[in-house]
Amino acid sequence: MLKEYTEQIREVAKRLLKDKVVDCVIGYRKGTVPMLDAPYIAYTEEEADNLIWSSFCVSNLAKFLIGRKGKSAIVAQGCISRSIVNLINENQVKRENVYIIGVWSPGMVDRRKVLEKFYDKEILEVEEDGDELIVKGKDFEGKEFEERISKNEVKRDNCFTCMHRNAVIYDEFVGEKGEETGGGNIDNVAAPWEKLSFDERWEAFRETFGSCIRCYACRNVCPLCYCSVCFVDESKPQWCGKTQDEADIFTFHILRAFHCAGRCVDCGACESACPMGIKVRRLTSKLEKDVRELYGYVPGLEIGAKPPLAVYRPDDPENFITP
Amino acid sequence: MVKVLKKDQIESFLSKLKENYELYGPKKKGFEVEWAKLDGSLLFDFKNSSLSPKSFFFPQTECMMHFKNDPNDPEGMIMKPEPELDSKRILFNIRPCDAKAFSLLDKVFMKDEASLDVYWKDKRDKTILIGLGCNNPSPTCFCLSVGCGPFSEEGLDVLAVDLGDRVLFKGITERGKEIISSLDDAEESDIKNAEELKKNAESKITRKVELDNILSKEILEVYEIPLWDRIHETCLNCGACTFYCPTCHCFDIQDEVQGDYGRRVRNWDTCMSWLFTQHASGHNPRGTKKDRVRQRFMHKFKYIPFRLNGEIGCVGCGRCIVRCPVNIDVRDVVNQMNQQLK
Amino acid sequence: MRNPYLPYPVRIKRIEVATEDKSLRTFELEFLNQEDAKRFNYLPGQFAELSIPGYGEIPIGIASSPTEGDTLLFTVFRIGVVTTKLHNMQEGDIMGVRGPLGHPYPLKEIEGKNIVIIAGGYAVTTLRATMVWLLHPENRPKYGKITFIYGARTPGLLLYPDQWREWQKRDDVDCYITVDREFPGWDGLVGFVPTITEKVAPSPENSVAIICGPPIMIKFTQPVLDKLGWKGEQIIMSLENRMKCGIGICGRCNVGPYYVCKDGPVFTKAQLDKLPKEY
Amino acid sequence: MYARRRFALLKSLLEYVGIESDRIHFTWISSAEAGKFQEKAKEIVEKVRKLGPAKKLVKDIRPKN
Repeated sequence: MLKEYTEQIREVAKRLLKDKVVDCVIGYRKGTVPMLDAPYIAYTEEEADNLIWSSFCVSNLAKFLIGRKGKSAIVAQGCISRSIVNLINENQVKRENVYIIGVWSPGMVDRRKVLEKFYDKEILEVEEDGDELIVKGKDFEGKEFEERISKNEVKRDNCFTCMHRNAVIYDEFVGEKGEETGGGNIDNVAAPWEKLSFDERWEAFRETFGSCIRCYACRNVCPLCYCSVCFVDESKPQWCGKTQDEADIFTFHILRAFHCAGRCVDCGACESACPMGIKVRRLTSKLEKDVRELYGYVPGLEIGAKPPLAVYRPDDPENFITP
Repeated sequence: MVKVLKKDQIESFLSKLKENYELYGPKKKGFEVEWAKLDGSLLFDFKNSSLSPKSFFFPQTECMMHFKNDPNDPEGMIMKPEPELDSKRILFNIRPCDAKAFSLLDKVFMKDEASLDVYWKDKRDKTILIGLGCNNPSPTCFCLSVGCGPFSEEGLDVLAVDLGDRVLFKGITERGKEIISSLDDAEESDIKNAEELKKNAESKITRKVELDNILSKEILEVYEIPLWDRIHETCLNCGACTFYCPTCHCFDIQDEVQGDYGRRVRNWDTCMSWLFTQHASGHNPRGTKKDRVRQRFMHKFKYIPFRLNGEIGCVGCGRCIVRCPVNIDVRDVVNQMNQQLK
Repeated sequence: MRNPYLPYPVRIKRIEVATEDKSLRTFELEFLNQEDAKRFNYLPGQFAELSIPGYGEIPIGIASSPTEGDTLLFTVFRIGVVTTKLHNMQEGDIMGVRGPLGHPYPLKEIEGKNIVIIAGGYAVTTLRATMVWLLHPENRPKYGKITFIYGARTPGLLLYPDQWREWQKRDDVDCYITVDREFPGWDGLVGFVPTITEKVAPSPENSVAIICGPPIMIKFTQPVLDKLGWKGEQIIMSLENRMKCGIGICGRCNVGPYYVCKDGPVFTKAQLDKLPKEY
Repeated sequence: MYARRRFALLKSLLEYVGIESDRIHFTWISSAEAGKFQEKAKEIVEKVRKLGPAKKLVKDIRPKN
């Protein structure tokens, strides 16, 4: 846990609740399982003591603003604040109904990468210590172990290439602003399949999404997915079959990603939520790159910005057109 | 009947069984464990499989019947049954909690003659379950609190115990005993050893859930506790918990056509989805997230026990705890339910 | 071992537009195989899954009474994918029927009692079946007074007019047919079902009521019956929920621990009072 | 929403996952250009024919044997 941040978030939350500035504070709490810190909504000062800030805050809290009545405070690092900007621009959330507690993200840890590292052991506890994680547990013979690993080794992919670690809008910022970028170059990794041959790309796509069990955690965790009826749930007409057939699964993923084009802020919540560990961002980050390169647009940075698919310029690239 | 087999003889034991059965067992894939066809060796050091083996009996997508999509054909538009499973199977090293789950599901899928799910029955009849006692339960395991245990025998044909260099096999059903009949009898010390391992394993399961109030109170009392107003708040209403759960069994039925071929398939469904209960009129009896989250816990911990003489609809495998993207921990939910009913 | 999911093939023998607005049609179905007709043993109050290959299934109450012969009658409102397809089908077309499903009204248990039937809108289907069954010469002597109260919004939306006109002529049934408001050419009762029920004031003495209708009708009829001294055990209702399997497995139609398809659809008011209102 | 940017992105996405983007065509034709419409339709049919039957994202539910 990033202790000082945690303390300050609690302090701010208590003040806001006490002064009745907001009805609730949407933040994170400690998980009941190592590395599974989870969304939490505090309504009272006592409950505010459950709020934390850690390297395992991977869910997108902006989701919980959709449809919420009254005024809420929300803990927001860069990507969450950008999601809020999106929701404001898409008329899902009113700016005056949100009190944004801005915070800096250290870059979140990919729990699966840690589990992978200790694949033959049972992890019982994970502590944070600066740039390191202290992983404790036991092996199958019951022998205990304790090991330090660098957080950098197990950071989520999207946090490596993040360009906005500090909240982009906020009513109050907690702690010092930190390093703005994750250090990685998004263009090197955004669309890894571009390097592959045509057939290899299809194989990579199949390999990546083939294990989907259609639980829709990726969709349901995503603050962009607020349609009252998702296309995949429509029955008149039914756009997409309900089976485990590859074509049904892939249609869902291609279309869902496409619906996020020009809107996705690459928060990585979809990947973190996927119980099967599917690299869901393979599609969204490609679209994000295209939107950036073709139309010079980066979503979630400016309230009032016109969404890139709702406008055009006469000089837009036209090579997709059959002449 | 208690038998024993040296681990270095497992391969030949398996190859003999292969003549009459398809053999399946857990297999490592990174830190995850999945079910796969056995290639000669057996995995003993593993946590439970990531997904439960329920798809052996209840595949996520299953064709139920088919028809000729041609109204002019005299046999057209009439549903025809699918062929039955054409093999016999053995699942090796299934965890006792999963076997217990299937024994529970037998009471759902084979309630009575009018509700006899032939698809489930066919595969259950043709599949032998050889369980592996859990010497090292996971920290998320709470089977002991829900009428199960690391060495539970319910639903198994044979219970195996990993003794280190040898494996003990306890025959439970007749067909299970037949499978192991050719093996050597276990020695007294082997049996004692297994007893010790069982006690040891049970002592390692420290997390408990309390259910007494939930079971004893009226349905509406449990239905109306204040907990439901909070617990759903952060739920995403995805289906991860239900798809990973070995006792969740809800499904949807869909028709599909392609040219003159048509079929009726069933797919796993989830009570977490608003669509699940949505009437064509637009009315939805479980229209809110609160209703749906409550349904899942009520079903497992109140409705199933109500119907099945107190038997709990959860086997304590802990899969939902580690797969829930927002860490809704069933142990906490149940304990809070019980607490609020004091 | 019979596969309970496999529908019996049937032929649409007759289709009749059932209401003026054409939103309901009545389908008479005949079994392709005589053995299936024999196996399909049902009583009023039960339902069946109408199965249209390529489109799916829809649970519909059986509107015919077994006393009417081997064909089955269903009156279907056009609303979803399957019912829309069904409305576009022709006489002679082949489809499927799966059932009978659920429990019937407890006709045996209520012998010797006065029966009050209260119906609203197109929920009257299984009550039509019940009336036909009760009025059959073999059954009629087993019951006391029979009261039939049925209302719809307009005269054109009243189902089965030929039937209830017959019943009106009989002296062993008290038949009250009503529409919500005055209509040119309508000389029958005018008023909502609860109002008419209040006027008729059926006595709870040695009686049971069977009620089917839209939630709003049930909501306002309830206090009328309460005032007259009716007890929950005397009031029998039939629920509808979304269904797929129809045999208590697929998990969506439950009201508390009971599956509407398997344990219902018939429940007493007393039973429902102890259950969540998830219907 | 404008079609042009959507099509550009969709074609790029399909190409990226290994689906022939030539199965989707986009062109400007005015309501007065009947001749162009006919010409484009022929051209596109020819292009798609050359690709052969689609094998990806195609659901085949018929029994395999």
